[in-house]
Amino acid sequence: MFTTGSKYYFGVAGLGSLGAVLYMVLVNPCDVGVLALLGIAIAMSLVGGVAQFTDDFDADTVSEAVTASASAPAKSMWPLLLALGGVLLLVGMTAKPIIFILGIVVIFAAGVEWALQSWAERASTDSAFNRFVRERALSSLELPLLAGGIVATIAVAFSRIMLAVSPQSGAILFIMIATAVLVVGFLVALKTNLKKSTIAATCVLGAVVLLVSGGIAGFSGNREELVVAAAEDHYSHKECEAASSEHFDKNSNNAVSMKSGISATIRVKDGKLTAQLIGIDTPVQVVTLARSNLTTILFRNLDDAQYRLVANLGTQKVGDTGVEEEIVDCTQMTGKDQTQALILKISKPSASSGPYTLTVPGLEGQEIAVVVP
Amino acid sequence: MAIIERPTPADTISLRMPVTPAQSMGIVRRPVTSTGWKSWVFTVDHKKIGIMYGVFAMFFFIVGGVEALLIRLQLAAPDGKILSADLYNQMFTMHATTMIFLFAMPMAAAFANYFLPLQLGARDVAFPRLNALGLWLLVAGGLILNSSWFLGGAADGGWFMYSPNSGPVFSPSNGVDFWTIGVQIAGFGSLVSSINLIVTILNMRAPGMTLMKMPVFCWMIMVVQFLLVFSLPVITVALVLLTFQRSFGATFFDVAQGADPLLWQHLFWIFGHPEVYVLILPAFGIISEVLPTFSRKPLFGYPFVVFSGASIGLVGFGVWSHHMFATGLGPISVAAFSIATMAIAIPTGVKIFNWTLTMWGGKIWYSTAMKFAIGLIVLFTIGGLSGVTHAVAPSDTQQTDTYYIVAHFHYVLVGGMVFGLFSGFYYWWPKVFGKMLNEKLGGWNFWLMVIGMNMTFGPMHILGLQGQPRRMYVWTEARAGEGFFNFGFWNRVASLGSFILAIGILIFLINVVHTARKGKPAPLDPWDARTLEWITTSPPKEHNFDRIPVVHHLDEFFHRKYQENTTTGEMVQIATGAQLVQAEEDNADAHIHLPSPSYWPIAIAVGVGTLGLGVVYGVPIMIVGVLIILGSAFGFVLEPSVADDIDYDPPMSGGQDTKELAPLG
Amino acid sequence: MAMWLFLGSECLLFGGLISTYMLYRGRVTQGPRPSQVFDIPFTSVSSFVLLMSSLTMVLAVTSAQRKDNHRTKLWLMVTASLGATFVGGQVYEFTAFYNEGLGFTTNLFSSSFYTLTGFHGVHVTVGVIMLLSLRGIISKDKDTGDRPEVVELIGLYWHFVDIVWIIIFTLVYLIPA
Amino acid sequence: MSHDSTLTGSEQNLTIFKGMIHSARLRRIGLALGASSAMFLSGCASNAPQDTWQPKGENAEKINTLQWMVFPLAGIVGVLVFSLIGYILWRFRDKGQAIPHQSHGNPTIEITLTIIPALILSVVGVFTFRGIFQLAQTNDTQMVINVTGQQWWWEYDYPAQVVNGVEIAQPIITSGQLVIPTGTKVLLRETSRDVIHSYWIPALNGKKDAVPGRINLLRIQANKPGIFAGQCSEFCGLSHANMRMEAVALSPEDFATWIANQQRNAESPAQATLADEGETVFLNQCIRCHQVNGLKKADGTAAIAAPDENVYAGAAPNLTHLMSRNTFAGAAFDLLTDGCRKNVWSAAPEEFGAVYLKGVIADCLNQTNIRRWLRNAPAMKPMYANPVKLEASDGKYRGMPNLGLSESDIDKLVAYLSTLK
Repeated sequence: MFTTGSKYYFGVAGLGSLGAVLYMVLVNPCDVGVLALLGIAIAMSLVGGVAQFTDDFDADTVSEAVTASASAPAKSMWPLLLALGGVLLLVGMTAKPIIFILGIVVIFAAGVEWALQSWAERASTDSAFNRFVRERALSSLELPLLAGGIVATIAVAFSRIMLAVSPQSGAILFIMIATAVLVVGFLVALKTNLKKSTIAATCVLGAVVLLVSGGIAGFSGNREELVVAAAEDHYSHKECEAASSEHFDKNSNNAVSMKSGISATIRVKDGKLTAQLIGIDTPVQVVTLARSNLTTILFRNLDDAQYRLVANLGTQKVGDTGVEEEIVDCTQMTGKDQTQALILKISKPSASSGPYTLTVPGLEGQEIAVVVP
Repeated sequence: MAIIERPTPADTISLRMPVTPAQSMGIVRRPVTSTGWKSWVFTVDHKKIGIMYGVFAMFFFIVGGVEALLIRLQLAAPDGKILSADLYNQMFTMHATTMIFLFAMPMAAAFANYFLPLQLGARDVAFPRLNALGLWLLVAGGLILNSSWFLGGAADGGWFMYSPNSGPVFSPSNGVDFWTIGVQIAGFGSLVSSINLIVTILNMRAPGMTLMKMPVFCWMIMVVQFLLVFSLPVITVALVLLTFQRSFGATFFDVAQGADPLLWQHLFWIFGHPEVYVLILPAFGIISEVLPTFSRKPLFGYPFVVFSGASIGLVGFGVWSHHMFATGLGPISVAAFSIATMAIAIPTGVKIFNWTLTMWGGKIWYSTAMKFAIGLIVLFTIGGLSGVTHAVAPSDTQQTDTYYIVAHFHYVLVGGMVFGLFSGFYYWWPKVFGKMLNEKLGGWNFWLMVIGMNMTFGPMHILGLQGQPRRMYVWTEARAGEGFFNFGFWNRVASLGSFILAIGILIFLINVVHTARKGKPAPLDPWDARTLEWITTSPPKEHNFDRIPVVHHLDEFFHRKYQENTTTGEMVQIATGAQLVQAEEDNADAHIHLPSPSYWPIAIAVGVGTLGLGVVYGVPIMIVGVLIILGSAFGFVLEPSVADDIDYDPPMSGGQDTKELAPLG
Repeated sequence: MAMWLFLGSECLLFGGLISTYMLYRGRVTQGPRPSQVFDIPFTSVSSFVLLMSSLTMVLAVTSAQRKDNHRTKLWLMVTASLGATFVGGQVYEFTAFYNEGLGFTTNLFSSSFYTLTGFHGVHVTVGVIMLLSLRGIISKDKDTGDRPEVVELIGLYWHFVDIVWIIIFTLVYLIPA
Repeated sequence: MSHDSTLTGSEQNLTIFKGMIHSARLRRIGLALGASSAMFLSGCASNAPQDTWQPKGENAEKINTLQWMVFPLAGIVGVLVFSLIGYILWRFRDKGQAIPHQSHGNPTIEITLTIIPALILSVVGVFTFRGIFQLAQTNDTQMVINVTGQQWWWEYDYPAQVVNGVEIAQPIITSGQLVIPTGTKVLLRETSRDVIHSYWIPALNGKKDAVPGRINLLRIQANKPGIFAGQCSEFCGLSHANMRMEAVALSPEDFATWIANQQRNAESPAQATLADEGETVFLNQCIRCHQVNGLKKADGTAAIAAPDENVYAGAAPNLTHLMSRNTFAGAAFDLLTDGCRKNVWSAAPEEFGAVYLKGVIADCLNQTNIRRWLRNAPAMKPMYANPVKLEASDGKYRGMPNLGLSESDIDKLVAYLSTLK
């Protein structure tokens, strides 16, 4: 009959042809994919034929020669896994690239395992020794990779679920999952008379639930807020209006960790805007800043109202279009007795596209002039 | 005779012996031989690892030395044309990096690995395979660092690689990437080996050897390893941040985002300053062995030397900012670090006094080893005193980043560390190779090095005080000044001196070759030495000691040879070293178990190296690296400490029922 | 012994990363700030999960000392599962932050935040892999050393990672910039 | 410290030094001492422009006092220790004596030898402590100058302020030479546009790093008019060696003259002269980076340089008063011929102001240097100028590129530049 090895090859060949037909019907009859699949199918049937003919990769023939005491070679799940990998590969081709990659990984792993197993099985006639050889060659890689795979699977599945549900229910779900794991753990630990199969069933059930819901969540996509957030990118631009902005000013940060290198401190006190410079005692209304220098300006609000500091730094051309766009930078809304910093780098002198000013929306008519020589 | 045998691990007992496994087992068998190249590459023997560390370090000593000579050639005359500015910057960066990470640390590791177990009376270190791992990681790091010369230029930011000059914009070549990766890998190797050595010292001393009866060399090594354990992670953080910035676009040192360039400096020097003591303390340890031996007296004030060493280590963590007096830290931190820096001069001074007083009342034998040790005391003192002059922070603002600093740390590192290591070479060469280094050549070696060293680095004091900043690829007549103290004259003297120094070192290499070819065999106890490493053959057997010695004294070996005449107080010889060694052989332990060689340490190192290259060249290589690491790390963990019987060719039958355990892991 | 030294070394590693984060968390010139993206309730839950895993790790260690292989394996599995969900939580958190506009290279806060928590996440992942492998080793009866000691060493590592998280959680999430 | 006592101190050391090398046995120690003696001797070097032992202002003097305390102290300790070692080496050499008594030390000596250095150091420490806080004092500052480092030159900008009764109405921007009035406490606010540099004029004060994103304060003060050399002393990339600076101290009256000149805009040269053609070349080439205040384009609008579009760090030296300074390209090269340069550097303090304020007159212009520079700047001073390798800096240069000017253009430019007094 067919040997183990050639069974696999013929299987793959069959699957390949099937996939090619499906591909032709469903996707595009003149695609590279079809050619590739057909190629695989042909190649595999050839190899399978050779394998069948030479009896290679057939552990049975070897084991037959072994004395009766030696046990038959271990049952192998690798052919099955290989085929599964092939299916994943095909599905991945039409559906999602991630599945395609998964297929490659599975095929690779199963191939290596199988090759080594069959190699080890021919190492000697002693099956115990063969197992030993196999383990020595593989266990150091098998264990961590398997473990890594488990972590990755749980992490990915779990995070997909969390991404799909709302933050509140996510937290609750998280607690529930953790509690479930704990409870099962304690139950198993306390009730020693539980059947092994029950435990196994529970574990498998848990895993399946996690994987399936993870898969569903993954396909259904992220929750709406996140999708919207990703599309709108709230924080990529600053909103420098007088009114508080929903995102830019959310939980605004009113303390400054930068203490070195302050070029000027701008204050609002009793509705008046003034600037203070190092080395000069009196408040000033004109600030001189060096060109192209990183300049840190502190904004300190001493009034009850919320204010933000806005730097108006002239205009610049947008690309080659000739359209002039204003350069504006600003702090977040700053509450009473709070400080925020503004880091500026002004590359053009104020003579070119000025005048430059520092203003506070809400305090109209007041400004600090910025001179960049 | 001792029998070296392998115990039978429990898990192989259940295994029925295979019929003919030999051929197909090929790749999965453990290396077990003790000769041939495999016995070196896969060894876990601390002595072989020590020698390999030494060879590796010596090679890079020569590389770094050639770099130094090129630098001096460039500066011998105004407007030097030997090197371009770019090449010069790479040259001094790699000179420092090579000398520190690839010569000084590995050479100290060579001594530590070889002599620590011998001085402690142990058969091997606590984790022999980790030991090998440390070595191979270092090799991987060294290769990656130096491969940059051929892959688009070496790092060019100076060895302290200040950000933002080391950032992707200001140093666009891959040099800095190779540098960060190489240093990180070498550092990881050092971390592994330092953990190993600490455990060895704390757990594997011979019976009777309390910590206060332990040789000073071991003490200093232990302090060094603690310094490494606690300082290396800090540089790792700095290097990780820099790597992330350079390779993955992180913003850590991007000033435009508000980053603070001083973060790098703090992280670097929190590592960098203890690192200085990492470099010098092993040399202190070596001469603390050499001086008593050749003065025929115990070390003066042993506990003071030990505790001053430990306190140098401790205070060394609290003075890093004295490298940053000019960076604008603010007067309070400057004052605090200035005072702390002065405080560290005290334990250092204690050491110098103790060494000096060790010789007082002694019977001094001026062997080459002793000459180098005395040279260290004198030259290190000069370096130490110039160090005090820039502990005074205001004075330091005139001196920092000038040649005065270069002079200072070369007096400390060449005059201190290198002289200490050479002292160690001459002292321990007969122990390691069983042949005496030629003393006459040794004399030439020593005097040329002394003259060369003083001619090279002495004038740099003047250059620095005359205002020549370091790291300048040229100096010009216009700023050189006139009269006796002009740059020109002293730069020439320094360049000349560097070649004399180089000739001195060359003579050492000649001496090594000469000794290997026709050196005379060493007697068992050539120096009338004092510590345990001399109580075995030279070179020591694979298992070090036939019988684990029981210790009663500090300087156990000496006290076995000499006894005090209780009435006259004179020391009377009661046995020769050779007799003692013979006695040990006669009473050898019956069963000695040694760990088997292993593939995994070098495999892990290959994996880490691949991962490192992946950071520079792309994610796929990184994945390969991670897989190799994962696989070999688990191989490492799952491997029993001794090889299974079937690993031998022909397979041996497991046998004698002995229970003694081989050293851990 | 060696594990203790290693962990001592690790303390400084995280010390350095935490200092970097503390220095940089307030320095935001563009993109979101810490307080604008953090989801404290969620992170509290995941911290709690990690804490629980420390408890189960203790149970695993005591079982190992009692040479109760069955329970050792069980508790190792439970610890590993909790650890893995924690890692999953972190993956979720990173993805969510990224969607809200906080990329690795966005600003100083993001770079130092991702580096710090990422390093911790890698430590947890390595821990989980060790736990699972240890379980595998116990099943195959292949361990080379003293089993309770091995379990204890990994337990030590696990507790360390856990404690580091508590510190990170307090400093990074709870104390406002 | 006066010059005389310097000599005496070093002579004494020289005597010790000679005494040491008389003994053949102490040869090595003598040699070693040579180095430490050299430290003292260096105090009397002549004409070394960056000598750290020749303070010319209050802050540097304070440092020098500390140096004069700690260096001799270190020297004396060194001499004592080396004498002791020398004595021991001679006295206890192997003369065939018996194996000595195995003494393990003497706690009294140990403790004494620990306490003595501790005491010495605590004295040093007290003075150091005082020195640090004195040098950090900034609250009685009389003038502020912003100093900005950039690869590989320094920009000085003088914010609007009143100094010694003279008003600086418009901010002044200059480079190459820092000009300060004598007897005035000047506060330098240092920062950097790219990497860390370090500002160091040894005669005026110790060095202080210019760190991007930070402002570091350094106080200087010059006692007498004169010119003082300095050099960037934090490694800052390729041309670190070529990043120099000079500080010029002028009497308050001369300084007022200088201020008045610096506030002027440049005037266009007379029509149809070589310099006028030079202005056109300047407008075609140089204006891309270099600002000349008052320069107008052909259409009459103000010509504004855009260094931020061409140079990574975003600035280039302002050339409005190029000929009022003696150097160019980061003070790396002289604008003056060697003879004229000597005149400036060796001028007595009383006449220094007059000599310096003359600026670069036609006879003194170092044509070789400036032409070489205009012909191919990166060949004279390495500046990562390879256009192919500018990817990392968005195609922007980090110094002046090779402009490929024709010889006639260079003639015209030199003529124009010499009008920028």
